[in-house]
Amino acid sequence: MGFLDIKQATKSYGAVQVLHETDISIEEGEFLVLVGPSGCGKSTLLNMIAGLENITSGEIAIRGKSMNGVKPADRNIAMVFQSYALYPNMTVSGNISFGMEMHGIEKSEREKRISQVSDLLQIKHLLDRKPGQLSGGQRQRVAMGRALVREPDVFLFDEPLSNLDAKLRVDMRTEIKKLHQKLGTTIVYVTHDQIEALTLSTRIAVMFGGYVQQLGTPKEIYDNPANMFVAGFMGSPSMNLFPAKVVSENGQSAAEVSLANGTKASIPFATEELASDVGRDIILGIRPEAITDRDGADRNSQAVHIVEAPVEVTEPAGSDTFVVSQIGGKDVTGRFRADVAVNAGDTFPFAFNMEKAVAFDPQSENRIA
Amino acid sequence: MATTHAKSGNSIGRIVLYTLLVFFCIYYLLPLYVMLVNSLKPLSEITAGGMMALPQEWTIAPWLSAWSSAQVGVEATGLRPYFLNSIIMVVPAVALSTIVGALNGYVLTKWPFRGATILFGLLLFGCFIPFQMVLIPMARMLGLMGLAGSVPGLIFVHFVYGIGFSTLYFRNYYAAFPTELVRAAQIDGAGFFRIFWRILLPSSGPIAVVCIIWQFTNIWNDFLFGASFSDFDSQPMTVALNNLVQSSTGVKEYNVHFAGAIMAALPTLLVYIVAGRYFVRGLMAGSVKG
Amino acid sequence: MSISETANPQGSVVDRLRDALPKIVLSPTVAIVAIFVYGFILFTLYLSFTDSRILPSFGWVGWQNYENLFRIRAWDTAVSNLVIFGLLYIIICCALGLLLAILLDQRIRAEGFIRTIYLYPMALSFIVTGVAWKWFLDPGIGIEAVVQGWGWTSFEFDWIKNREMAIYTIVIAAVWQTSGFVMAMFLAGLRGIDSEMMKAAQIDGASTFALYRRIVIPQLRPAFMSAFVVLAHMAIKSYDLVIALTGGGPGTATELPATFMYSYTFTRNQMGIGAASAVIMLMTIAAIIVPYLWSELREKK
Amino acid sequence: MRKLTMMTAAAALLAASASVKAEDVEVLHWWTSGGEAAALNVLKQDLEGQGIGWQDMPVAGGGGSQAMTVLRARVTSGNPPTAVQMLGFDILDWAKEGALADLNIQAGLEGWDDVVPAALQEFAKHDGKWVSAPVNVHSTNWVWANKAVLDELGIAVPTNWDEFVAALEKVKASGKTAIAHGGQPWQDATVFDAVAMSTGGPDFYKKAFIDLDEETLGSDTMKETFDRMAVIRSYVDDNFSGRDWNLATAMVINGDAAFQMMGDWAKGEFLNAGKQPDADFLCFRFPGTQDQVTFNADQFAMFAQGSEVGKEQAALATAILSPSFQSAFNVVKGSVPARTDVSDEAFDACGKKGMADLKKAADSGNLYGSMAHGHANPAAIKNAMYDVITAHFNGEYDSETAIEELVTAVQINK
Repeated sequence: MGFLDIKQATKSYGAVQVLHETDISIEEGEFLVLVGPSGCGKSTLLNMIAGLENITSGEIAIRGKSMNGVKPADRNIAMVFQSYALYPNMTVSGNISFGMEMHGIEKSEREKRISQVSDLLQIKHLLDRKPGQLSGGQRQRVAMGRALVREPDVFLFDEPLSNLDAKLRVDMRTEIKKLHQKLGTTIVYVTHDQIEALTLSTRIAVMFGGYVQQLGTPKEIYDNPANMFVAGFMGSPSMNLFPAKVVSENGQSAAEVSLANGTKASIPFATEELASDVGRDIILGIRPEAITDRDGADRNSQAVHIVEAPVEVTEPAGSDTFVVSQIGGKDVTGRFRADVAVNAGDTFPFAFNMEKAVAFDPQSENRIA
Repeated sequence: MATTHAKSGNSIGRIVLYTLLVFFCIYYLLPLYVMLVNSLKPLSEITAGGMMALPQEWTIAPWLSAWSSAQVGVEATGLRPYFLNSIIMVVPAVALSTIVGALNGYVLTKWPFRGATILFGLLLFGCFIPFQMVLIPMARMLGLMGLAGSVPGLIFVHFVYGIGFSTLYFRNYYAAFPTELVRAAQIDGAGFFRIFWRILLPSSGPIAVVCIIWQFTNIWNDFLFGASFSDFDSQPMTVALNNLVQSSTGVKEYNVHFAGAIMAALPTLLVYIVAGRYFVRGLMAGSVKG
Repeated sequence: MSISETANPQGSVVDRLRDALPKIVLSPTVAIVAIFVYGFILFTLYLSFTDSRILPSFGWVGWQNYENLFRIRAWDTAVSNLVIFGLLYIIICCALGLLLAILLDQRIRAEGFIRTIYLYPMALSFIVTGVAWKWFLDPGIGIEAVVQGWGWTSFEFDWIKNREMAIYTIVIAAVWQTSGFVMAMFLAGLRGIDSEMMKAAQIDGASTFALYRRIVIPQLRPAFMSAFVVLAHMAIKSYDLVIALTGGGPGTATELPATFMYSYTFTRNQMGIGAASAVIMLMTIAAIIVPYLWSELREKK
Repeated sequence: MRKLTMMTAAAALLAASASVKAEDVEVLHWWTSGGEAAALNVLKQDLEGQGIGWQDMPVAGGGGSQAMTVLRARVTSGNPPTAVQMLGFDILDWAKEGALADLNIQAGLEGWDDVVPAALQEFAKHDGKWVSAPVNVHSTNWVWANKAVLDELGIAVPTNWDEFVAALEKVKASGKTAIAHGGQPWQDATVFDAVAMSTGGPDFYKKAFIDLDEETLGSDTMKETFDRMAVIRSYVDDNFSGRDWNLATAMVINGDAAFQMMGDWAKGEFLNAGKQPDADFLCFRFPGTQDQVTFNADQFAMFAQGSEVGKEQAALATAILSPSFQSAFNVVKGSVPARTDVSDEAFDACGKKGMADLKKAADSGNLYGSMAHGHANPAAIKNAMYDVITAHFNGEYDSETAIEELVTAVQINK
């Protein structure tokens, strides 16, 4: 039993099931990110943990205690909302102390805690202002302060950074991470931004269509996506997914792909997991950073293979140059060193690091190797 | 702002604009002008004709008469005693219907349940019921409740038929109020009423103004309920004004009638003038967003 | 979001009360509306099938009241008047309200002052303004006499005395009362429109006219809808207005269903027929309002 | 109907004991003009002299119809006023509901049966019981004329229809308005009453409006009546619609018009304008109705508070019928006393004439309830007749259509 246990939890609105049997368990101090596109059920799940939505069936427990039917205020949780949900009619300190006031905490204690939290978040000078007078970043801090001051068992974050501009978002992301490391509290964090998910979390639940597609550490999710959805959703630029056929070449199983110039190329797999599947159509998944120019290839890899492929577009991005070629009718992006001399229209050697390649079944879309 | 495109450079356009605005001002002010001017004339000037003319001889006697000595019943009391009757009826009725409307709007938007929308529709349809129709059954109900011919009875009636619109106003306003705030307050441990009182109500100023103006105007100006459900000692202003204006025989003292009419309308006028500038803001904040 | 439904079989009574609180708060309203609106409607429906005259009576007479109702010419007049009056009133109020709102929206001086002038008639009941209006419209002492006094002797404005035209004078006075309110609604709608969109349209080269017609007015739909509800409500309930201005005359030329219902129920001691007319009136209202409510409320779900 | 009445009466009993102190009277009426209120004040002081408080509940408007609406609400809510000003058939309707108190004891003591004209008693008694106390008799078939205008044009008081038309023609030729009239249904009907009486005589009048005989209503005489209404319309100025009666009276007072057909309450307007009867203005019966009086009478009905009439109600009824009040009130109001034995000393010329006419008509069986004022048939029929008369007067119907519609109106509302 973990610190936060979600057991077979479902949610239906009438006949429509928006969250299917979900099992998640995390330990104290973990940072769980629920990530997925909008409508995947992640916010619903968060609201269920908060007690803002009832559970249709199953159970949610914190510290081993079932939370079903316990009202939000009694779950010892705190939540930071997307819009921050600061009470517009109260000052910053009023906002921060409201929850404590509701829980009957004495005034002196409230003031002490407000002082601590405002020090921690550097918002001391804002305490007497109204939310309307604050900038986006300041509101964000106040919203966190309001959550922190409650000293809850679990922090819930509902897309807290999505209303900030890009720069601030990165700064606040770092700040949240620091805060988590410093305080060691348990956090459940909802976002649709996979980078936030990867950077912040100790555990990620990728959700889609009301199902948890995969639950794992950021590395597991990134390297070994359970299915094509997870593979495509996590990582930026996202994983290249293109059709291939398992063939046997020189006694070694390989992926045969068709190139834009009409020729076929076969790339040997790093393992023999698919040796018995010769002739099978698969979807090959390989991240851009595993497709490089010859010199940029991972020197530790045992399975780098060169494919001469026509270059369609090059996208210099400063530190790297993204090079796109059509393979199996799909755009496949490789991440080349910035100073590689490659132009659109060239046929150029692409180095595939097959140790990083994964294969999916085209029908079930699940990973098979 | 929609105003940004208006160029103030086009002077012919501005002249046309202001001419139109002034023209409409005249259209709206004329009846009041006629009433005011004629309330300050002696009766002989009125009967001599020239309703648009300014008084040749200014007098405030009609106002004094309407206030304290005009005949509205057996006693020549003027409208004075009825003013208080109206106030003690209107204030609680407006307050009640506004508060309940606010609570209803709060429940319907922030604590919705199955059928809430249909319920709201049914509530709204109630706004359209003709008051003449409810007179007799309402009288019966008031009798059964022991509220017949009393101020609480009148307050109750106005409250009942005020709920529809006040709920409409607050519901539309609260629909635009961020639900996340309510959720945040729940997590903070605030209960149903506390959330309403501490979170929603302090932000309800604009719509409350709209609702209060609406209710105040309607209730203050009501005659039918006021006449039918009051008692000899609780007749509101409108009934007295009606008695003043509609007297069956005898000389019609038009100047006193006009003075009385303006007097009876003063509280509502005052509400519009004082709260009018919040009115558009209030409408903007909610009720026209639909 | 429906905490209220959080099923909790183990919950204490207090908890369950707490969960039911929103419904408890709403229940008085529900009860009141059930009795004082729908109960009364049913009661009226029942009365319309009885021989009630001076007071409610419970002798069943079937459809007789309805048959009589449709034999009464004044009822036809009342219904057709409501159509004329209702349509003109709503259309003119909306048009004038919109025009005034647009005029006021041109960054003019003393906006607040002018707005109050446009708005104030809403504050007055026709018990108050009725006499003034009657005078105005009276050709002997009103506008006609004044304009003729200015030397335009052929000027005629005797609509209130003219059977064909009297209903239009009712429209004039009604528009006077409510158009300012409609203006306020539209003004609020205008102020709510995103200014960036206005800028974009200007950069696209839209003239002021095109700007309003193509960009602004279509976005005022919610304001139109709210105005429609308020105006329809006013049109149907117009009673004071007619009584104060014409008393239904000349003849029965300005009879409206509301005045008809009142006079049959109370003045003429024909409560059964009065109830029948109320039922027809309610059904008409329902036919207009219910589809509207339906579309508006369903959309928002 | 009975059940509800019982309920109502029981509720009334309950509420009456609760809300009004036993010794006070709450009086619902629509007399709010200065003169009327002064007249009522006589009554009020009389009662206060006996230790009975007066709680005033005035609701003006629509010739009492507003007050009747309020009454309906008050009775339905079980909180009826003690006494209510009422007219004609309303009294009988309420009496049928069993809502009114029996005043027979007072009537017997004071001998009302002997002093109140029989035609009036029909509206004050139900089932042989007195249920209301008549205050006055208004006669409605008066013509008011500006004497100066008549003298100037050499017009004598007309005594029949043809003379009247000739007189009207003379006035019209002089450029003045012949008839001052206010186009409101009840005013149209007031004229119609007189014209019908003049055209068809009392029997016709009774058959048509009191007995509601459909043949009479559809007869040629009725058509003739409507034709004469059209003639009268041609002598009315074009601006008549909706005009209040007192404004029409003012036209006569100011000499802009020669005649007005109106009840005796118009006299107050002349007197208020400082005019003298016979010197400045004339009052005479509508030509052709010199012997008849059509009337309406204001009465006060007492609402039942149980088996017996309340002490204060009895006192009020007695006070109303007392000769001193009858005289004092009617001098002010312009009407004549409901008792025919009151001294005419305090009355002016028109008042004296009215009292004499009333007594004569009552004695000779020429006193008829006015259709226009709800003393010939019930409100439903009266108003339906208004509709037809007004529609015809405004040119909506021709005379042929009018008599057809009149018959239909009676059929529907009978």
